[in-house]
Amino acid sequence: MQILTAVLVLGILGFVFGAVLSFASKKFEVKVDPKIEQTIELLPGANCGGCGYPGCAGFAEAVVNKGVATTLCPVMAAENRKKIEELLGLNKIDKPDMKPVVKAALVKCNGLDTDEYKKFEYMGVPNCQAAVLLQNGPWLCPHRCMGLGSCVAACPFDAIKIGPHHLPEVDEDKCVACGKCVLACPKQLIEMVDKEKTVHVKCNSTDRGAETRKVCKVGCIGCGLCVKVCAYDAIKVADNLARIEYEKCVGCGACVVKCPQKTIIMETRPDFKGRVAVIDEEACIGCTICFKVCKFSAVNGGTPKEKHSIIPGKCVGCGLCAEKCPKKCIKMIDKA
Amino acid sequence: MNPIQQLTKGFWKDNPIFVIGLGLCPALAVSSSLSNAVGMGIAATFVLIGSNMMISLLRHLVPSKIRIPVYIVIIATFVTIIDKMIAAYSPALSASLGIFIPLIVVNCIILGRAEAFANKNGVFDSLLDAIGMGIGFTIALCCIAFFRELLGEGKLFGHAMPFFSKDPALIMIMAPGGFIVFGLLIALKRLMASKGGN
Amino acid sequence: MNTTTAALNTPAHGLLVTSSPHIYSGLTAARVMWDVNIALVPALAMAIYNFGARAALVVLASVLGAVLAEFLIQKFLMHKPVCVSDGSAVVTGILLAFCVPAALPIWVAFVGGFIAIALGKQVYGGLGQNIFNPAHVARALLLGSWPVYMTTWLKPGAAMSTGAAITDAMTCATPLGIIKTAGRDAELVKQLSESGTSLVSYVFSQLQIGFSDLFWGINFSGSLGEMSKAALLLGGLYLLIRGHITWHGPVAMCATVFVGALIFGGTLEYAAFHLLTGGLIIGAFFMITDMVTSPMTGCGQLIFGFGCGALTLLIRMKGGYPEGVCYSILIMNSLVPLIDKFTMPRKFGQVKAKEAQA
Amino acid sequence: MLEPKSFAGGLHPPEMKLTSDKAIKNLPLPDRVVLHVSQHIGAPAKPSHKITDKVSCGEVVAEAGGYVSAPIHATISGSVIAVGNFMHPFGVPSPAIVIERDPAVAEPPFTSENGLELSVAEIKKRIQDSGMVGLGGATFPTHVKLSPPDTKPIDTVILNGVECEPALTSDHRLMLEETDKVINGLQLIMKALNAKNGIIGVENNKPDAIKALDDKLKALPNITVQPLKVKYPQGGEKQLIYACLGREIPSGSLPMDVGVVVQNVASAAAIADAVNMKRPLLERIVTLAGNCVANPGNYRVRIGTTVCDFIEMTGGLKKDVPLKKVIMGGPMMGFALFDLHIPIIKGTSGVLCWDSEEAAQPHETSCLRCGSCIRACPMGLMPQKMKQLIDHRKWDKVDEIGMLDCIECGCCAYACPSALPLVQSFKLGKKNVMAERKKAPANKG
Amino acid sequence: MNDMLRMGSFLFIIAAVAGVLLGFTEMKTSPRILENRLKQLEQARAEVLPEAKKFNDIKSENPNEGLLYTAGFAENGDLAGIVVNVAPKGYAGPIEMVLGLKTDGSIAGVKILSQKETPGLGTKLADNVFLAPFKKLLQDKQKPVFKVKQDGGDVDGITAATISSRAFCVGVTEALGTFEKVREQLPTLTAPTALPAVPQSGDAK
Amino acid sequence: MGAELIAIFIVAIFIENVVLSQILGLCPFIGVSSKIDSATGMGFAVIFVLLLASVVTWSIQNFVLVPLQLEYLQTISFILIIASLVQFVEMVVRKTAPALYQSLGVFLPLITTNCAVLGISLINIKRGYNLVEAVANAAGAGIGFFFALLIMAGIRERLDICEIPESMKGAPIAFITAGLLATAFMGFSGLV
Repeated sequence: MQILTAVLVLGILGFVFGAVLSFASKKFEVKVDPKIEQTIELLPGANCGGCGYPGCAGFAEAVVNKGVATTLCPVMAAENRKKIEELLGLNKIDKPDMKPVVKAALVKCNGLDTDEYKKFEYMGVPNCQAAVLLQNGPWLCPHRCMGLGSCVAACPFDAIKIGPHHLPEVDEDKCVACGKCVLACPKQLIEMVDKEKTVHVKCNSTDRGAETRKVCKVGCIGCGLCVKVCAYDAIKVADNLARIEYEKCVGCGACVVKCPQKTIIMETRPDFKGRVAVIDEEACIGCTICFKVCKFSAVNGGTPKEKHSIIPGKCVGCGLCAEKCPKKCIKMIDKA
Repeated sequence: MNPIQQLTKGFWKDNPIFVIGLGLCPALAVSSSLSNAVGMGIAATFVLIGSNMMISLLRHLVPSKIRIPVYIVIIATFVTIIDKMIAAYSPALSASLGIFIPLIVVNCIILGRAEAFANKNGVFDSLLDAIGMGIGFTIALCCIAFFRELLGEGKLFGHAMPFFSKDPALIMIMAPGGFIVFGLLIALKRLMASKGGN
Repeated sequence: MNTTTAALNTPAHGLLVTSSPHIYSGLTAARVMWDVNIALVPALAMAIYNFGARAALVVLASVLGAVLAEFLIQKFLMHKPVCVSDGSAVVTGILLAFCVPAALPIWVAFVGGFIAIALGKQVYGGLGQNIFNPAHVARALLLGSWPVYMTTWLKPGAAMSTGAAITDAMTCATPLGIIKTAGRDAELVKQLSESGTSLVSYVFSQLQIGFSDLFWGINFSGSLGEMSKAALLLGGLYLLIRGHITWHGPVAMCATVFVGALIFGGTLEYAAFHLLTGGLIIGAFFMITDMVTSPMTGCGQLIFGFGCGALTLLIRMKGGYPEGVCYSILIMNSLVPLIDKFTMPRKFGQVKAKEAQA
Repeated sequence: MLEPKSFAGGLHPPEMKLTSDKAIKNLPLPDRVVLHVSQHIGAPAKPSHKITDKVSCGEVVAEAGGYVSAPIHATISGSVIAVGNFMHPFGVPSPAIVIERDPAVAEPPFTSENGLELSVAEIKKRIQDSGMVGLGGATFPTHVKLSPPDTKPIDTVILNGVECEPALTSDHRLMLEETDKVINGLQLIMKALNAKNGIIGVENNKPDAIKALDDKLKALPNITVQPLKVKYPQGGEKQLIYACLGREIPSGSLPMDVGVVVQNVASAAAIADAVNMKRPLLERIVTLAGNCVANPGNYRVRIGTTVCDFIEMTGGLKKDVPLKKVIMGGPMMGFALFDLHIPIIKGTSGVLCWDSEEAAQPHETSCLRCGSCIRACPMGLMPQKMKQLIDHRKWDKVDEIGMLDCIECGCCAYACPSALPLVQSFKLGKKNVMAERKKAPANKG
Repeated sequence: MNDMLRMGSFLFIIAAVAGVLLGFTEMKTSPRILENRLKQLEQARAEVLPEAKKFNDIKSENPNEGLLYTAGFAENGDLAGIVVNVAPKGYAGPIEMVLGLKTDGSIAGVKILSQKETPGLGTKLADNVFLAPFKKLLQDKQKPVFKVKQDGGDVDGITAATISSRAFCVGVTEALGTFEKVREQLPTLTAPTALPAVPQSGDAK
Repeated sequence: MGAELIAIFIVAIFIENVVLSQILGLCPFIGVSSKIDSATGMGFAVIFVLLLASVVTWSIQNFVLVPLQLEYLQTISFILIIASLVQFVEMVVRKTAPALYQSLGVFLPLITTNCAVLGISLINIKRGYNLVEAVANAAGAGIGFFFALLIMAGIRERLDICEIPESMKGAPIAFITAGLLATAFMGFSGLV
């Protein structure tokens, strides 16, 4: 008997509340697209703003409602991206070229930390922007990295640290190219570059060579030697500054060797001394292709069937011949 | 995630109290002695296991609009059962835990696990999760209670400890002591985590 | 470019470049803190006069605890430069010692000093960051932890050495303690009102003292540094003259207690009694003027002082504790962020702008 | 004489006015001047000469770059020896024209006439042509200030003779020695603006200047001298207007919104020359002071003279006192130089050469929340809170509590017992707040 | 509407199942809980009035007032004394205590049931630190004055917990007052034949 | 009668402050106390729910459970009522005041698990309050909660721009502050 009353009382309570709630849920319904909620769950939730929208929730809304590409989010794991696209029915649409390019931040300054290149010892708010406000910063070069770590503070992924010479160092494994550091840098020294690319111009000075030379040992003077040595036409000098067109650059390192200021560096190999082509004479059939492609007249020959050889003094190590050789008998060898 | 990880994640790494920050009220209110902490831990674990499994079983049946009331009814049932059991078999514990036994109903851990885990996972996983979280809850409670009882009463499980029992700092068994010990413990946990991480 | 103009761009090394302004008032945080220490010396002298070497020992233990905590935490936990020399830990240590009884076991004083800095200050990141007055945080925690020690009052002159046990003969009640117990005893109140003696004169007769004793801080018992109002006022005056504190807080707090006691107690005698007993003066001049834990504007400090005074009186007259200064200041400390928020100074040109919009 | 008036907040730093009894000395012409194209607020001027061009003193070498801009004149006769980037006093290499003096070419003479008889348009044109900018330091082109929109009639012109910056005395000497010119300049400005009243605000620590002006002004009932309390920053535009007239400029507005135009006394004197003699802005009075200087004093010097030449011409530095800090402007708002090969520009009111004792920099410690900064702030702001918000990059919140109202006067930092770099923080804060404000509408859209 | 019914009935079912479970639990546990409570009560009574073996609740004629006192009877059916519940106002709320009084009005025993005094101070009321001297006082002195020594009585108060100590004395005095009031009717009481009923709600106000 | 009600009310606000002394409702106390605005919203929501809940639970207890001898269903029926009530309120707020809903975010549904609401309802019954007393107690508790939340929010807004040690940021410092606040509130003990 007692159990029966319990069952009845609880049951009636339950029924009433269930009914009232379902009534209320109709009456006071606010439409929230379930897709948005699901998308939010799949997003990383770092709220880094790398996508350009206010936080992950804002991005989710944009993705669902405005059809914004999910690739805008630089952080998201590939499987989650797939899930979102599935959720929104996007995977049916053909997007063959949407392979996300994995980029990382690059700091375009390699300035040295010697008194010679300093205006004064900076004391004050430890913030690059603030330093710029005080006599345009403590460095003589007006383009020099302040080295006070505003980019470090801005990075939500702990991917930047200040290294030697007060220059920031980017940990490419951690960097997701969200772009916060780009905005934080008052000198606009940071650029997003493909992680695979290893050859960079570490300078952003547009001053004339003579002026740059006075304030920096390793600044780009716009001499154009790199342009001449590049077999791939991947470097341009404008406003006294060499700039690499990364889509053309193959990372041969010819410019690195040639650069008189050591402004251009090969990231992975600081001790890079350059390469030279060596022809395996036994395999060479004398097809003259290497002779024809070489832009530096560094290949002996030209007569068909005659075995080729490389003139070491002229070869810049661009590797064009090695790439084109049909017999694959040209090897690129590091100089000592 | 293998079953062992599923079970042990709640012990320390994802400890419901120190890391996730759920179920704080009982953590502070009944942690003034170790025996209370253990009693509360067992009660909560029982409810957690029961409700997690039940909700996991029913997860496909419950209409989402009334899922919260349904969860609560299920949880409340288990809570009432354990409440009555404790009252019947351990009246002293029942007296010292007071209204915090019925308040297990609203312990965020239980509802939180129901909503975040049992709602989405199978029965076995939910069971493991419940046991892990329950043990984690008990561990956290005992950690807090250890310091509070030792410093506040100079005792452990009611047994006087030499040195500490002479002039215990009474504030530790009162509300402020609970807050302070808890705050310092989370900070300590974080310090350890960051040291470990590096 | 010829050489003459090129010379114009050659830097001259070694010049100091900083942001404006280039001159400073010369006031430093350390100087403020050491000035507070100086201001506390008269009260310290009175404490030693009353309780002998024991007073010095308690102060020393508390200061030692505070300084040690500051040093250890800054050095080993925060890995920050150690700034014990700025004197702020010393101030906290002395202030804590000033609101505990002289008979407090030395180790309790040491622990108090330690937790004052550790829990009251360093958890928040050190100087300038804390919400609550560290000395009062420690006092409240000590009172909660060791209430017996914290309410065993040594009779002045009953010199007590380090290890000696306290006997009943060496202790006595404080004026506030007596008035609290007397006020709770319905029978006694009835007797007194029948015989026409006021509560205050009952207290005075019990302790055989008068107002002048209260003012000079002799012949009765209380916390170490709270006894001599004269010495505290001297120190307060010094701080006022040095410009380290403003009149707002102290005046508001004292006035609130005085006027409140006058209204609710009815007599001038009662009001004066509340003004001159307990930790009111030290609280008003040294605790609520603590820059870190009080509102920043004059208006805010008036509100703050009023709140401290009102709560002090409430606890003294209605609450469970005989003395309410410590708790009232802690409670008001917690309200400081809100007070600050609502007493923002008026921006120059602010009102006009609103009018213009309207 | 009127009662001294003032404003709320502010403070009283040591006056350090050791050169107030040093009469203005005319310096010889420099051998070389460096004329930066941006010596004023607004668009930089455009250089109109090439290397080797001959120029004569007073000739325009750079045309105004727009309406809010001012032309640059050659301040010596000679030839252009360089056009390119030279270090600007702000620390940025920026375009400048360098002229080397040709001793053979004499200064062209300037004839004088009574400017008050000219038409308003002519007065304004002459001022504009003279390259006149506010000489108090803000360097806002004067002709823009003198052409308010018709909807904003100006009733009062205030001449700023406060010179509240410690150590500077150039305006003080100018008022004493060229009283007539100052008053004449004020009359010209009033005529240009059709303003009825003129007030010359002078701080009470210059009784001789007040008396000199008062004596001359007896005949001019619509112009008065207003003695002001000695308090920094009494010379701030908003503070000065409030003190003189009791008018409060609404946050974000300009003096013209309350019917007032403020000009510096030095500008007024230069305006008199520009209108009466058609003489462009060639020189200014600069106070040279500091322990390291051999002959501190007030000097009339050609604009474009480098600081080292300037110091050399006055007699150089003391040999036995090592130079630690060089400040262009006053100690409160001036900026420190890292290099002396930098030219004096139109807004340079003083050069201070300090030894290490004068330049002593207190060590930064934690904020005590003492409220000194709040009491000192003449704008009624909360510097302490603003600093915290800036440190935590909360630009929206710092905007809310009035970041852009900060006038960077430095009172807060002067008063701060913890030596926090408040002013630098606020410069940073203002920059970011303005950037955020620009961004904000874009986000909404 | 359909939805409403569906949800309502779902909750109905869940709640009904819960009801069954709970009803079942209640059935199983309630006798034991009752027993526990009885035991507790008896224990308390036995502790404060050791001579009595049977008890009889005496209620006021005014139904609003509830329990007045409990009469205790020895094995042989003679009145052994009475048990009085009092709840004087302590430092932080009522101190619930139970006193056993012998037929001559002397105190047979005291027990603190519940209290909210400051831990470590007022809570010492329930400790031997306080109760032992108190019991000694009861043995040593014929007619002790139940006031704290500070107030001129005979009871050793707890240091720094005067208010709690005083409240204890007030409770004792109150219990003695109750005894005086009912003294006349005591001889008329008779021992009960069955076990006394236990109040349903354990927390008597 | 009146005095007793006032006593219950005052005690509930200060002496037995629901958060600082009874340690109830900590999750929202820590969760929603980072901004004054949302703390205010949450405070009002809790006051409202507390009042409503204590009236309804009291009625259920005294008009349904006690007559039917079903006291053992107390916990389950109370929580069911409170949960439904909160969800109902949530829906209404979401519809009628979207801004408030936004600022409270996930915490509105979490009022269900605010043990203060259930705790106060249970305490009302345990102490045998009549309806008016129960309402006074609930109002006091709600205001006490609001008060504590507001103070905490003020403090945390300030701490937000302070140099808190890294390991102390967030919850740890909030708890220690709450502990010190609770210590301060001990000053109120014995007030009534």
